[in-house]
Amino acid sequence: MARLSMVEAIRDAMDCKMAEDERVVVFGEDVGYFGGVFRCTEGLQRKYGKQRCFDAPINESGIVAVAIGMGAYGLRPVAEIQFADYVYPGYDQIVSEAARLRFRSGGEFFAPIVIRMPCGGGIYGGQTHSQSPEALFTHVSGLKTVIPSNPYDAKGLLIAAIEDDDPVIFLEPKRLYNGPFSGHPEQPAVPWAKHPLSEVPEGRYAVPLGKAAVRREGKGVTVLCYGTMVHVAEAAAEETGVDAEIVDLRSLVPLDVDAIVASVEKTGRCVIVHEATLSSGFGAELAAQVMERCFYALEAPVERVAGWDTPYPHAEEWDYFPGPARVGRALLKAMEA
Amino acid sequence: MARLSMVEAIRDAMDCKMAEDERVVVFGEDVGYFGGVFRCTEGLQRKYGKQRCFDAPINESGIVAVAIGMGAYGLRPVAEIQFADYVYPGYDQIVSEAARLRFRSGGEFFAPIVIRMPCGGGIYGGQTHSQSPEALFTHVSGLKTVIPSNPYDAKGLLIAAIEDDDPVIFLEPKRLYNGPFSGHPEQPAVPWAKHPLSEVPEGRYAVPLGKAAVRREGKGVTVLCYGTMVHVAEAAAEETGVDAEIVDLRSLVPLDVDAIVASVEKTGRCVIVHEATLSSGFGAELAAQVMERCFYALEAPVERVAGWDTPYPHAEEWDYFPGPARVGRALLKAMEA
Amino acid sequence: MTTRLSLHVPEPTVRPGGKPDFSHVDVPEAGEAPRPPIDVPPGEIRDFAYSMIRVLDDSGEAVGDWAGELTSEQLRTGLRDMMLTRAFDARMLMSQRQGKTSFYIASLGEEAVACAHRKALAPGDMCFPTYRQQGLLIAYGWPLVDMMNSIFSNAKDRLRGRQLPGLYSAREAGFFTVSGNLGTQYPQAVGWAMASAIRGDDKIASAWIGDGSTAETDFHSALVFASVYRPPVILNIVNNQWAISSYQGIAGGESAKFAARAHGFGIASLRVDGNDYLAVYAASKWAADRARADLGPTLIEWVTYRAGAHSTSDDPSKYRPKDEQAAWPLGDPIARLKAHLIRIGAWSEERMRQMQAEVDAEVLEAAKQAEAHGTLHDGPKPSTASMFEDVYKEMPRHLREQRQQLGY
Amino acid sequence: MTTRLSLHVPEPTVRPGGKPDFSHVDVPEAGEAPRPPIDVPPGEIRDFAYSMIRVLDDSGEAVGDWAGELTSEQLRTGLRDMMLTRAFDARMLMSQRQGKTSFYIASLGEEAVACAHRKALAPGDMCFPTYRQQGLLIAYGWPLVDMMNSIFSNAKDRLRGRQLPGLYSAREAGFFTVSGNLGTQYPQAVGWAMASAIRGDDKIASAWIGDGSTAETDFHSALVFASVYRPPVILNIVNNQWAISSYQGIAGGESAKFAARAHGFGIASLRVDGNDYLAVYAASKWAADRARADLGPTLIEWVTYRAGAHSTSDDPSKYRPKDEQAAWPLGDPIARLKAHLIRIGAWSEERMRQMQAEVDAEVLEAAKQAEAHGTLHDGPKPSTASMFEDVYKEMPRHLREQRQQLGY
Ligand SMILES: Cc1ncc(C[n+]2csc(CCOP(=O)(O)OP(=O)(O)O)c2C)c(N)n1
Ligand SMILES: Cc1ncc(C[n+]2csc(CCOP(=O)(O)OP(=O)(O)O)c2C)c(N)n1
Ligand SMILES: [Mg+2]
Ligand SMILES: [Mg+2]
Repeated sequence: MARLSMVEAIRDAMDCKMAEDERVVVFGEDVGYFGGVFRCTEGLQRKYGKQRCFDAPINESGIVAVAIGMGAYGLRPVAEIQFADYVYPGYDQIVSEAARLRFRSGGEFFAPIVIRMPCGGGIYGGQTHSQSPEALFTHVSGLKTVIPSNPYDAKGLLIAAIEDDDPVIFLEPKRLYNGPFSGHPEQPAVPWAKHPLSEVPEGRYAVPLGKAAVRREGKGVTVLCYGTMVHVAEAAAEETGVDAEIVDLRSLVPLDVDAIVASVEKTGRCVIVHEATLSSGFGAELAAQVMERCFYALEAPVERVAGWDTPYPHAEEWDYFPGPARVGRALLKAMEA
Repeated sequence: MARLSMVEAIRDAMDCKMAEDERVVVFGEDVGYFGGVFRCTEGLQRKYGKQRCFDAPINESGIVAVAIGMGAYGLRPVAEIQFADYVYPGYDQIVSEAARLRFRSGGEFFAPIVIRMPCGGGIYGGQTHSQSPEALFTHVSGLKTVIPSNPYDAKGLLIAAIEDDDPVIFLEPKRLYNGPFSGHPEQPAVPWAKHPLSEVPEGRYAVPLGKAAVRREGKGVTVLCYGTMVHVAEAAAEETGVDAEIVDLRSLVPLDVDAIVASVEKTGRCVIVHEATLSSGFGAELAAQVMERCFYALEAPVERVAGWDTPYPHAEEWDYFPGPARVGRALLKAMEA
Repeated sequence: MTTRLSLHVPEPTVRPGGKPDFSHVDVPEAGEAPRPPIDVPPGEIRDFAYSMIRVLDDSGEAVGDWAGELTSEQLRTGLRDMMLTRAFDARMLMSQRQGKTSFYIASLGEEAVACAHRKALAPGDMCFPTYRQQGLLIAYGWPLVDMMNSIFSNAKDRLRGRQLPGLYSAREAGFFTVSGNLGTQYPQAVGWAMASAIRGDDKIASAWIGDGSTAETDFHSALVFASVYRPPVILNIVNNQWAISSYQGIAGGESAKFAARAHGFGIASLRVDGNDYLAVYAASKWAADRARADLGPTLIEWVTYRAGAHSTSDDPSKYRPKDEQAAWPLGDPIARLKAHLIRIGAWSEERMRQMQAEVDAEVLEAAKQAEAHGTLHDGPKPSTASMFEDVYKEMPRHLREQRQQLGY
Repeated sequence: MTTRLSLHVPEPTVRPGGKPDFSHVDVPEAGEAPRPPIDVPPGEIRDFAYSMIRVLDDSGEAVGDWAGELTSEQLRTGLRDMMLTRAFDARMLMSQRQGKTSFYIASLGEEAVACAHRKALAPGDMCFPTYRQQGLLIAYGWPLVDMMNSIFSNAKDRLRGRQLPGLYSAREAGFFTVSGNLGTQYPQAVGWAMASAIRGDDKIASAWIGDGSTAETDFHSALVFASVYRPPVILNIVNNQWAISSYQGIAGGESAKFAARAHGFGIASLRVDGNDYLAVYAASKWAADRARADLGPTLIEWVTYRAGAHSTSDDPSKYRPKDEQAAWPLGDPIARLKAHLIRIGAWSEERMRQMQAEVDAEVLEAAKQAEAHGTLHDGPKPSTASMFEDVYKEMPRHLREQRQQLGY
């Protein structure tokens, strides 16, 4: 099986769907001739022509809006927002339109669109190339929100998202594009090729939306995480020796409640990790649900480890980033309680 | 003391600040000559002239943007968004700009602006005149988010917001504009005049941001709520006979953690109520914090009562609205657990 | 020497109590505007944005290059469509006052724009309307009772009580689900037209926006994407002079014509007498022909006047003189078409009275049928459980749980 | 007969490997454009958007109505500003390659726009720049070392390591905190100007945006509010032909001139040779005078060419011919001003060499000083605890708690 980086896996997913479904079109800022600032769409315009893969004006709101119109027409648009930090101008179109079309038209119109966007920090991108805005989507009824942590999932989830009839927000942790990242910037970068989950089958396969994956089994404490934090949590478990069960949620909406409940009922402890700002982050929803569903199984308060409630700073990147040290402390604290 | 409705109290706050501070300007769609679709700015243009109270183009993004520019210049703009449901086009300006100006400029520039907007349902406004988007602001570092439940607070909080040097999102539960509302649409509407909190002092006073108020003391269960839900919770406590302590948060960011902890440690039980959609709502953050801070005091899982995870429907308004019956059931459930 | 700066805040010429004054509205003679070929380069017709295409003159005659598009039979149908729309609006306003629904928005005085435009479109074309284009549905021949079911949010409402009255959806009739958010659908229409172009189809889109809403940022998105990709879309601006309480000057109409917004994008643009059924049809047809011939987008500013209140929540006497409509220089679209038909000998006062009775009866009959299926507070309703449907294609677990909590 | 529709996707005339071709760029003769009085009604100068104001002709002579604004002393200062900007950029590009910072954006080839514009502004005026207007700060005389401190995110960085390199803030210098989000500040500048007007002050604002970013919706907001309230603002569009990999046609520039965007708003508009220091100054002055005389906003399209990469993350040889800059018909701003100064006898090759050495030394000295305070990965840094400051005016409890958790 081929070993792909996350960028290649994402490209492969689009390639695969464009080849088998004429309705799939791909566009966004710099995605056409150039192939995207992260190279995710490289070669697609050459292969499928300018009518199916093209550059868009720098107008995120318009990008989402025309995707909605195309989706309602019957196409399967995959739109790229260059950085998740730049999705806000398109937020109204996502929240007021894409998410509601089906509901308000009684099913007559809907928006089968995928909005891809690189998210997260770790590349010295400063406050406008580092954000993780997932909670701003999980609060909106009618949207699905997905975030892969490895090439295998990235391809399978993106294919599932393109095939899905609902609007899907597809967040791509940019720090994982070219290799897994355990949160140790001082260590040399590792390429994906050395990671088992870079084995990506050729052709179509789907990873269903709404199914979590247990990345590491354990009995001591459940770690709920996604994206880059899966690798950070793995490192923290390794480094602390805590017998952590690491659950990679993969899809935030719909959420795999069964997997969460099963793990927390087993361990009785829970640590939630995300890179986004703590307050009202998706970790709050997870904490609330764990409390509601597993209250009597809990032996310690649910811990949240997250980005601080500040904009993402440039130079203090590694003080902001919730790395293995902070996650490790939370694991130990949860075990002590 | 004068008895004012919430509309009058809000108007009085702006009037008062415009009179004493030349830098205060008020604008928004239909707020000038006409005085606002809910009449909150009636008479201000006549009194202070077109240069200080004026109509704005229908462009929420522009409204926020020019408010930021004015605020940076040194004015104290109070901008109205006609309905909270229409704030999303202005979301980028709020999140990427107003909230970050001070941080990114090292304090050189900041946006001392207030963005007022009617929120919540109960008026058959359908999905675009009923939303409660507070959680979309509480997740954003740099913003303050405030929501009054009565005329006294509305005036005092709005004055505090205008005097505040940070951007403040000021949510006004529109169902409370002209009277308290316990969530019983079948009962005749009650005017504010009969409610003690409609007694509003003349002139300037402030209700500080970040201080909750206990609306009803009780020993059985703590109810965390705000806006319209304060009145609904009062009705539910009355109707079920549960000895509930009702905490009106008033300000979500900054949050009065001490008041919350004090009450939950006393009662050992907690029900959170908001009108906004459940998933990733502000209730999740409250639940997570209660869990983190009061875990060992909790005798029952924290319950959340909220709007369903659907758009706000028109005809099914009262099935969507979390009324006293649903809140009452949660109170009883919390007491039983 | 320094000037003291001051903020310019546009103000309408008159306010309540004042004498209506439209002397600032330039009304060119009917028939004056030439009719360019559909492949004219947009840059060559820039002056059209500063003038106005008019066909019906004051005497009721149809004159000039844009005349002669419609038979008297078609014109009589047009008259009937407009009268039916007006009767429908009147009845629904009454229903709202009777508490049968929560809210209503009429199109009084603007009926020609939607009714005549619809006739220039083909099956499969898609309109992205605002809440004031009920005329599109009515001129299409969509069942009034279906519209009313939705207004009453009753058991037969295809939208299952979810939408505010007037926010219809009728895919079959080329009528996109109306948003309560202003402007959002304008760029969606461009996307729809782009999809048609990508697929090599022959369908066109028709986007709608009000004068006030041209200020919204979505207006810009639509023009940018239309300018870049040149898809088959008609960009309609209904300039009815007012938003809610603010007049078109607050949207920039004091400084320039809305039609001229297209020029900065190289988009062809027309400005048209929107109360002239013949002019609306002819200009719409021209734009539709251009679009279908792959000649790209056309923007059209329809100049009209909102004769009624903004909605049932509004009282226009608070911000404009009560009798302003009577002074409006472009008159009333129904009266003007009627006069034309009479002048060409294709109509009479007597037939007019008959038709009025006919449309009133048709509306009454539809209302009866619809009311039998329930009104907002009375009679059959959509099922409450349906509130959880259509949020997603398949109901996810959390919504199933919530539906159960509600007892379904 | 039906046409099969197709999506038009604009494409630059050449791609890598092709021969640079700017034959589609119309370059009018210098001196041709008249200079209207500042109170000219915007509608009377619409043709300015379709032409180009140029002062320096091919022989280096300053000609026409827009010439004669600056003394040779001022021109020499201008030359130095541009050379200093270019030297600064070169050094910072090198520093980035050396790992002293994460990222850099140069303004190579566009120096005249910012440097000359700054000279037309007065103290107290406020610029709302993009990341490519470092020339504004340099022409103002702002300390290079302060700029470098921020590029290196070092201990003396007034922005405390929070911002990407190049996103300066310098209130004193009339330089608003630069956003990483494109377009957002364009309407903020309008708001700032509105505030000045509301207060009856005499300050003006200058808003900046790139050709690619005119597509953003904030561009529209700025024009709408500027059109309605007529505040004292200059709306600059720097058309350097490219966004990142997409050329200006993807922003609508294939169908129309960006300067014409103003016409739909009744805003006065100029299109100017942005590589001509004299033209940039004269047009900026004209717009500033209008603004200060309460005559309202002016939009200016500066026609220039981004000679370097978009940023240090970019490789332009992937999407355009390597030697395109040499073919750019408006030349290089430094070379042109130098030629002019030599032609009028106010400069020489020798003095040029001296000045080059001078500015290089100045930059080197500043870099030394700045580096002594640290660079991104070496030496002194801003305090980590400061990350929690300035989120709010006063640190709220939850941030105090978080700071403690981090150990401060
Ligand atoms: C985004 C948004 N902002 C504000 C509103 C409130 N609103 C509803 S209609 C209206 C006026 C619209 O005026 P115009 O575009 O001229 O359309 P008209 O009603 O005249 O047909 C306003 C401000 C809204 N529905 N959506
Ligand atoms: C809202 C937003 N979208 C996208 C980007 C990514 N981006 C940064 S610069 C750039 C190109 C801008 O081109 P232009 O406006 O022409 O300015 P120039 O770089 O040529 O000066 C893009 C797409 C961004 N910074 N902000
Ligand atoms: Mg209107
Ligand atoms: Mg550019």
